[in-house]
Amino acid sequence: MEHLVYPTRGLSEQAFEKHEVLFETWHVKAEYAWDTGVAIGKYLDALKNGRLIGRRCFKCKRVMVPPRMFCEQCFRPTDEWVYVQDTGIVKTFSLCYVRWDMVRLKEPEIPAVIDLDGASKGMGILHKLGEVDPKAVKVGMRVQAVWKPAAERTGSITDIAYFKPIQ
Amino acid sequence: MGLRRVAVVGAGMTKFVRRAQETGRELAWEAVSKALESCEMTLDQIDCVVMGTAPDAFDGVHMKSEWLADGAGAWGKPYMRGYVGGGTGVFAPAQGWYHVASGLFDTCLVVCEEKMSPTQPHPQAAFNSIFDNITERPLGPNLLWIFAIEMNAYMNRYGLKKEDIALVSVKNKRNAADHPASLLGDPNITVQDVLNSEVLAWPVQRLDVSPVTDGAVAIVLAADSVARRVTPKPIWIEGIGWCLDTAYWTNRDLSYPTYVEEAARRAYAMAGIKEPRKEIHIAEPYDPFDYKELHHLEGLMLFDKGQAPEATALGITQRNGDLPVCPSGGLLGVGNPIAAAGLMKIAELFWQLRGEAGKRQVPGNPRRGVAQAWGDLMQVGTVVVMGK
Amino acid sequence: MSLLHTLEHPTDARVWRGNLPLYHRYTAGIAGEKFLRALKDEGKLFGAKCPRCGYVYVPARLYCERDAAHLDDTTWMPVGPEGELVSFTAVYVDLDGHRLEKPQWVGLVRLDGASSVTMHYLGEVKPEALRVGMRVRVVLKPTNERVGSIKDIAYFKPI
Amino acid sequence: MNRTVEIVGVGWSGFRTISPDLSYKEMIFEAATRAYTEAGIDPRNDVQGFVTAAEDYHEGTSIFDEYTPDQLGSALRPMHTITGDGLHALAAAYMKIASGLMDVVVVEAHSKASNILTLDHITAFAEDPTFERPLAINPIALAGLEMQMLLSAGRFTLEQCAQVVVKNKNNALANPAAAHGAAIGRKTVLESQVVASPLTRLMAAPHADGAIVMVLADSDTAKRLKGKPVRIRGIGWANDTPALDSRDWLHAQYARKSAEMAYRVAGIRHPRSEIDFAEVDDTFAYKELQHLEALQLAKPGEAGILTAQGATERDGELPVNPGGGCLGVGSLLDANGLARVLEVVLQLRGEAGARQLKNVKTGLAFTWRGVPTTSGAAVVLSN
Repeated sequence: MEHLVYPTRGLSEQAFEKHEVLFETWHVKAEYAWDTGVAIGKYLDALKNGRLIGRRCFKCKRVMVPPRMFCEQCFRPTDEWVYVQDTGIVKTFSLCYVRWDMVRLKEPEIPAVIDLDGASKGMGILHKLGEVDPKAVKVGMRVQAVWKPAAERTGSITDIAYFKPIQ
Repeated sequence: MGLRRVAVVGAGMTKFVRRAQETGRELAWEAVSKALESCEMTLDQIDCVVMGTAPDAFDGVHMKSEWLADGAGAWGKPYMRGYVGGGTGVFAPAQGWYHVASGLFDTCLVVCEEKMSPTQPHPQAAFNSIFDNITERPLGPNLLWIFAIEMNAYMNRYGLKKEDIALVSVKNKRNAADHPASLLGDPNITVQDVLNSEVLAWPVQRLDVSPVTDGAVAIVLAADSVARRVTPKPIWIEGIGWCLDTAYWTNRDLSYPTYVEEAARRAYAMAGIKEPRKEIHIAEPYDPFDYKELHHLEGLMLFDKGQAPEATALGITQRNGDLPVCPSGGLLGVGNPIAAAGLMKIAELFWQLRGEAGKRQVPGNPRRGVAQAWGDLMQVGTVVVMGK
Repeated sequence: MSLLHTLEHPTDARVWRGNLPLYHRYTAGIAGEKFLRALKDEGKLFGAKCPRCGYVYVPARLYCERDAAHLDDTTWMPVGPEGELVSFTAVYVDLDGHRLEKPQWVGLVRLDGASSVTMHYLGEVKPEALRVGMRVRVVLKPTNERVGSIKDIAYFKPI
Repeated sequence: MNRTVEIVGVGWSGFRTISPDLSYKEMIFEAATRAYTEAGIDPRNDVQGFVTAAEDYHEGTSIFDEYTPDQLGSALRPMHTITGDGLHALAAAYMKIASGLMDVVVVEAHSKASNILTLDHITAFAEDPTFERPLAINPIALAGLEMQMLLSAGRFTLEQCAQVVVKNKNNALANPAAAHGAAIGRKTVLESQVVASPLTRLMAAPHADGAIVMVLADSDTAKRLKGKPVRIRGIGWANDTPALDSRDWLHAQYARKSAEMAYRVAGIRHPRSEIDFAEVDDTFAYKELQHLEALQLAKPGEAGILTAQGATERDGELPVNPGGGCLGVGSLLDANGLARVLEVVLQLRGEAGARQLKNVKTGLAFTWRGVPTTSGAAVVLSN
């Protein structure tokens, strides 16, 4: 099958830096104002007030975080708002030494999936850990949200600065 | 009331390279011209075209399947792009299957293209915007986060060590040394090399990961009657299946890919496979990260949960083992131009089952293989069973 | 309405602002590289004529979209520099949607020898004299300003 | 195996110029709830496959496929995206059923056009990055160029284009779901600002938000379901080239070939006499005329005359866009094709209210993906 592989031309990064090859650069302007809708709008409002809110489905009894106006398992509208705690356990995590654009970090970011107390089992959210030695992070560790001061909160997932270990 | 039989009758591909000089449209044409050459068909014998390509953010063109259409051979033809993120490359032949099986078409050209190198500041940056726009993206997430998080969940569940997993990277990069399109084949790589490589997002290290790649692959599908005229060795698409789980990925158990199992169950049922471990002779599971091959082998029910690492250690998944896995060299070795990498696995099964894989040929006259891809937010499985 | 709780006041509605923070770097391709180098270095425009169907593509391409034939170097041929105006428009909005004070004139030109057309700016335009079918000529930027881009063509002007 | 496929349920949310009260998920859930209720199905148990039509840059999310399942009830089910028009997604669903692989398939498409702050930039991002996009021209220029070419070729007049706008916006007044109905005359259209000569602002469709969900089933299964089935007699889709340089600017080949395929599958030989009415892409007013000719519903040069004579009005011999089209409903981006199909379905079921056509048995829906594409799809439906 060797003859069925086209001899495609590979380039080095240098070929671009030294302009040995022609290229165009384009910065696309792709800007959005997304309607948050009912569920996520309420979630953001709660965050601004220093609280985490979920939604309960009366049929499967789950308390879901992030909240949603429909139950994706039962396919029906969800029924009521439920505040959940800002404590929980680390379900899984990583120690990430690169930023989203692959710039190297000296100290790792510690993204984790955190199962929140008061939500149904397995209902985790994505956030970051802080005030912790990266080597000490363990699956199953108990953590609590560290909130930004009320005046700095804007109604965003980043109103929680990070989660830190607790006893 | 049987389903119409559909075969793969031709395949071709570009070399997989880190930065192609070719435009995406040219890459698509290169693969198409080789696929047509492989079965001595001309473009006017093609009834319709299916495109598979992952985020527009890579090639840097909105509605990029439209832009790729002429290179893909779609001028004046019915043309459609299916999209399930990283799972696209194995979904595309399934999409081609239903084009032909519907009775609307007798032949279908399936093309998968990916040019990741245009994305700046780094191709990985395209993955920031795969996360939920409101509840996750403000945290500055990157793709490695979820892989690392999932890998950690898998290791933690079964008490696995990095060494157990690095064996996959070593096997695949060694296998790829025999692939003429390969970007990262290395006949001499060792487990120690993997363990010594740069830590990106623990537990993920540099050599656990497949490389950023540009490339394209094309295959030709034909209905039974046409296939037998085109080639004495058609390879049949015996089963297809795909399954997409909830977007709320943090609400799921990440240690086992249930969506892959669901997709596999559908594909096996369609292929009449009752005992996959006995009836499948080659597997090309999706291996963008080394642990993923293990994860997927379990999802494909080819090994019990948590048992794929041991099978790997025992050499069962080597090319000359009981169940050769990724004899192509996989994404880890040949390269990972997302959608094209998935279709490369289909092309590999085509060549293996026809006995045309050259130095990579699996011994023992294999009769049936399975290819699988994965994508989205730890979320979608796509499975194709092929046989002769 | 299918939800059991809805917004009750317009002030309850929220939006979240965001963007896709990427930029891209595009190679011109195998054929594009050669086409743009000839434009930049020699001031020449090249097409490629398909040996199977005879269609002449401008800019020259690597392949024929109609039959997938390879258009190798032997298929390349010079086209232009004059041609026929196939269509034209005066555009009054920029990409931000802002109204332009003076319109931007854009034309489609079939260069002599080409089957295809080329979209580019029109310059030195007397709007009332523009008509489909009129002859136009390519105006290139001066050699020292050319960088190997389609914008090395300054515009087409009526003759 | 070629089974007959029917549309057994439709549901929609919208269409509105803005929709700040609902997220896209909530909007889709609303449309899905209506479609499922109408068909009498439970998506968690009665549906084998799901398809969404969406484009990443319209959503502002890479790999938008991730976010498609939950609001449709398709989590952990065979679901995928078609990055095309909703009518392409309908074709994908059709094939899955026709092949015998699945019995019931759900199709969804939506628009949150109001959420895109830089839509022209994004449309320009679809152009070739080497030879087209660097000119940084607003892509509406492509419509201006095409319209000028057709005008110069004597295919229609400016007045006739304006009449398309008048008709479609007037039709939209009788459609409670349409966002852009208006009672205006040709003069208003012709005197609105020129955006890309000869195209004026009112000749280009404004946008709208909304979601559409349809349930498809094979004819045996359809008999067991609650909905009022409408039969898909033929479906077709096609591309010309993406290149601005080598496309056929005059003849909308994508429309001609889409229709040829749809008619072939439907066994239609004389479209003009066998099709009772049509919902045809009118993203730009002249496009309705160009498309009608490419779809063989009018002879070359005839569409404008028919329009001027009133033949394409609701009470004419060939009603076109009785629901208001893109000009009256609003362009729904990737959902445009399903909006056309929706109107055909409602008309064939006799549920089009004040705009109901009389004695219609067969309708055509045709969609185009807009500039800079040459991608279209057509479907022939009968009751």
